[in-house]
Amino acid sequence: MLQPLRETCRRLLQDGTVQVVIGYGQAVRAVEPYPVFITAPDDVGQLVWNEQCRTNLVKYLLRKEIRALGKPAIVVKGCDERALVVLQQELQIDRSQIVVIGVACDGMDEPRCEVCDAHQPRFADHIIGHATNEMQPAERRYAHLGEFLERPLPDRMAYWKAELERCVKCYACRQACPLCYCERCIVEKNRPACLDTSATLKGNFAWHIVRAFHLAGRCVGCDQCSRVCPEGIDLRLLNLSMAREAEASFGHRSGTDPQAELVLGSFSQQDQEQFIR
Amino acid sequence: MRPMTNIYQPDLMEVLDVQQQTADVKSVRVRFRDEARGDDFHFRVGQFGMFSLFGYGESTFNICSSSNWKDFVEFCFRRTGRVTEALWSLEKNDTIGFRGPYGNSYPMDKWVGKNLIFLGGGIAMPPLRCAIWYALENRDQFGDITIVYGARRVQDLVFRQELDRWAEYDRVRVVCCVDPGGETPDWTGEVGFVPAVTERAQIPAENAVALVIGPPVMIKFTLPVLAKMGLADRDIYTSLENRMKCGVGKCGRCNCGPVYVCKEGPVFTLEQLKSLPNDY
Amino acid sequence: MTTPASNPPAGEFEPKIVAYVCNWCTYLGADLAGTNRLEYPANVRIIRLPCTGRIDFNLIVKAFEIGADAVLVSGCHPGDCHYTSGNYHARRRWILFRELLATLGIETGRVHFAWISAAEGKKFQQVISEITSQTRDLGPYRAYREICEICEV
Amino acid sequence: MSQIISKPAIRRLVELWLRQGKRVIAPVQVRPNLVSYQPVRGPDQVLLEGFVRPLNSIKQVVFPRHEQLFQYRVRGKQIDLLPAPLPDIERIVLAARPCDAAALPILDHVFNWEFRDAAYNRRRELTTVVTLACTEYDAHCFCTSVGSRPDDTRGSDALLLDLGDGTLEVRHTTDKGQSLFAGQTQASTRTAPISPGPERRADLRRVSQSLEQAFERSEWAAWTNRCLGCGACAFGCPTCHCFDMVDEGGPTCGARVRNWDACQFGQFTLHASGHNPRGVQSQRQRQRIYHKFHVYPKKFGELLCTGCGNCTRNCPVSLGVLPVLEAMQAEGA
Repeated sequence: MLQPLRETCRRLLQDGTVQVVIGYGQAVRAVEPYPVFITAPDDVGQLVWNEQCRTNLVKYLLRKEIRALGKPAIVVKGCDERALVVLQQELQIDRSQIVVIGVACDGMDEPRCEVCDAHQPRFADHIIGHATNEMQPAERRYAHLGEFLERPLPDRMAYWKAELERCVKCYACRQACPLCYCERCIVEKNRPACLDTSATLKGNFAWHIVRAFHLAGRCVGCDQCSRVCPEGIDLRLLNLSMAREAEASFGHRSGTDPQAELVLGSFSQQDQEQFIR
Repeated sequence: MRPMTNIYQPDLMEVLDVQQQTADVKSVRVRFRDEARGDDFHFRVGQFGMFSLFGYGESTFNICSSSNWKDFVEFCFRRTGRVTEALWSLEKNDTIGFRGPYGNSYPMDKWVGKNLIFLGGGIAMPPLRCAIWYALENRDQFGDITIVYGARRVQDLVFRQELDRWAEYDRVRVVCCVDPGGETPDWTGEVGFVPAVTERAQIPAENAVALVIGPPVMIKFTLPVLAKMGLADRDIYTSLENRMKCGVGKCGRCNCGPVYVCKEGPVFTLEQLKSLPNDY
Repeated sequence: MTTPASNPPAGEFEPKIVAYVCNWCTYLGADLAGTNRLEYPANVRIIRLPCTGRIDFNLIVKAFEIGADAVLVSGCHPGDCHYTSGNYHARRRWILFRELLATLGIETGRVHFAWISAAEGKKFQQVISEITSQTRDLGPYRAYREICEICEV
Repeated sequence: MSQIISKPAIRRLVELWLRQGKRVIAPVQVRPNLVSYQPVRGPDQVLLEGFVRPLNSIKQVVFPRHEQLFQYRVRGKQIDLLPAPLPDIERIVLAARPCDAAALPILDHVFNWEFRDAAYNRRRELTTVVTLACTEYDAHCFCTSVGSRPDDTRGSDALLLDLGDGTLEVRHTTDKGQSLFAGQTQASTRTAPISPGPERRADLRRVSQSLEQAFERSEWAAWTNRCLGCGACAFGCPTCHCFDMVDEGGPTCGARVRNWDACQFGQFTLHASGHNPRGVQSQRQRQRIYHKFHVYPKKFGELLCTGCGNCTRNCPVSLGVLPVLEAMQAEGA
């Protein structure tokens, strides 16, 4: 896997197709692979590929520091790739100006990998390796949420109070999310100040409601937010709740179909409304 | 060391007067609600304060009145953000919060016997004004005074009435300018940018110090003019405007290279500025 | 707004209900209830917004933050939106938002949605009465209020 | 002669402290891969072994992430300010890592620099810090590179060292530590072995000199461009202390509060005019390095870093001060 990956990247850099490759590098096994930005063909040796390459690199396509490096090629897994699809639907990237190198993935030793149905990239320009995508029934894909929702309502509230009590509002969840791209986040707007910026329970609930809901029908389940949270808060549950509903109510799975309409950018007159008086 | 009190809690000040200077600039005169506090309040020109409106927050402004004036202080702001927008609706008798004075000041003692050159652009008039009034009120201590002040348009000039009053003082020259296109039919001042106008004005640089405050672009182009005139870096002063929160050297926001602008600034000579990283 | 005919005994819990209503239908419906002298509980605080499509989910959270015991969001019936489709978009948002609230353990029974037209003064009266009595049964929304208490440091 | 105490005895002490109404903050296993300093509810929560270091720091005990500075009440033209009461609950930090405790005397400088921060100082007085010397390290630990070591006693009132058989050696360093354990320890002839600590990777006390020349280096972008601009490094850091002050509440009542802030946030230095002196991430990373290894030592004579490695440990992309400084040194700066 690694050799073809490096070779593809070398070729893309050598023939000038791209100016930078966004991929994974790693200093030592004890430290997780981190993003590297390769600009010289001879540096492709820095690229690595292993079962620790969990980070979703798509965020870097939006960062101005990386955009300044020129036309990019990006290394993605089948799951990361879904974020690219959403960015394309939301007109945040010009797909023709990005070379996508998809790497087949057998799983990164994370819970979500057990229910993954995107081992093999589908929309990449170059695909390295081969893996099989197996259909996963929705109950399995949302099993984590299903288990959580077996708890009665007050227990859920108690759970989130204990979890969000630890949130320090470092905003790693936002900064690492490939779909959080607002120039100025709503928490940073102060005219008027809509949310408390304080990392109190009140401010934290408000923040996490906003963060999650601004991803409603958009989140592709890459779990970057949960993965990067220094306080280990399981933000995935919040994202899953809306993804499950979007799939159940609107048949929409974010990032699986570039032609699909955005869930909250569209509507149907038939949308369910039992809960409305 | 100072006694331990809540260094973040402001004193209450009463609004005595609000003057609208331009379409988006106002100046406000305030005095301490607590008379005793007002009595021991002293500051030096060039220092700043943290002015606040409760429910909206604090903002940093230079105290633009002269330190010779007792019983009140003045500050001036442009309507740009959350706090200044709220301050915009201040009326007489309203109450605001004030902490200060903070920061260093213009070395007026060191300038005794010197010719003074004040150069400013736009909203930078207030931090010059305190020093100008101070110099005029101690007129015999200083030599010739030249004031070059420019704004984009005539209606953007701040403290415009005072410019005329200053010109009436002995050995004071006021050169006022507006950017090309910003003049009105009755405009009698210069037309041009501050650096070019300064150069044209042929201000004698001998035994002079200059205080230059304005937008970064004005400062950038004015400094070479001053150098050409023969002013040394240590005789050119400016006041930095880094974003601040605490004002007392704690919150880390205004840190620029080896200095905290709120404590070791905001006033720096060009010589000092050149030793700072370009991070302001 | 008129006071309910039968005031509850003093000291009994009086729910605070925030109603975010659209300018074109529900607000006029509320107005009609008033001009027709239809009495409904005084527990509701009406906040008028241009369209249900404008009713940001943050407003619902904000209402709980400032001590609401229940929230009503109400606007034009499907097909009647003054801006053509604001209410359809809103409906989609609420479908997903209710799931998020449920996952967070926030009582979705305290967040109500309704379509009330300008002609439905009677319905407005009924909805407000229902919500008030339901909320009275639920009791004060202590759980969210506890979240908003500033912990001692 | 040394003083020793058994781990069960320590736990009994925790119970006693809690009964006395004191707040006990200690490493707690929050979930399988997460150890964090938390206020404990019972003695069994306290971790006394089997962890490298918590992912947060003890600075929260003296400098909480959120605090009210004062409250305001507005009635017409009448405004009343109600000062926040000074803290008065005694706190005991148990089993803190030396790299956490060492941060407290470092923070004392800035919080007492001419203007003394009353709430900070009060919390400092109310806090007793009991450290636990390290015996294990991970790839991110670098205390030995900043001149510290696994049994550093700076900032701690008493140091515990694991004797390996369920007992701990107790070394008092202050009267506070002495009185905390008075009558609770037994004399012994045994002393704990001291671990040499993580391998020394650089002498960061000297890095200030190279930074003197490195500000304008064009490679800052290359060294730091994977930074995502979150505050995980700053908030997990025992020494980072930047904060924000905002008013929360309405126009009639509310409070001015102080919240942790981080220099990596794009808004941190943004002027109302739109001008931002540190508009790109590499400038913000550079600022963090300079503040810790150049500005603070110049001003207060100490590095603003204890080598805990939390910045890299918490970083979504394994950045942090050491990787940046190593990249810099690798390129001869």
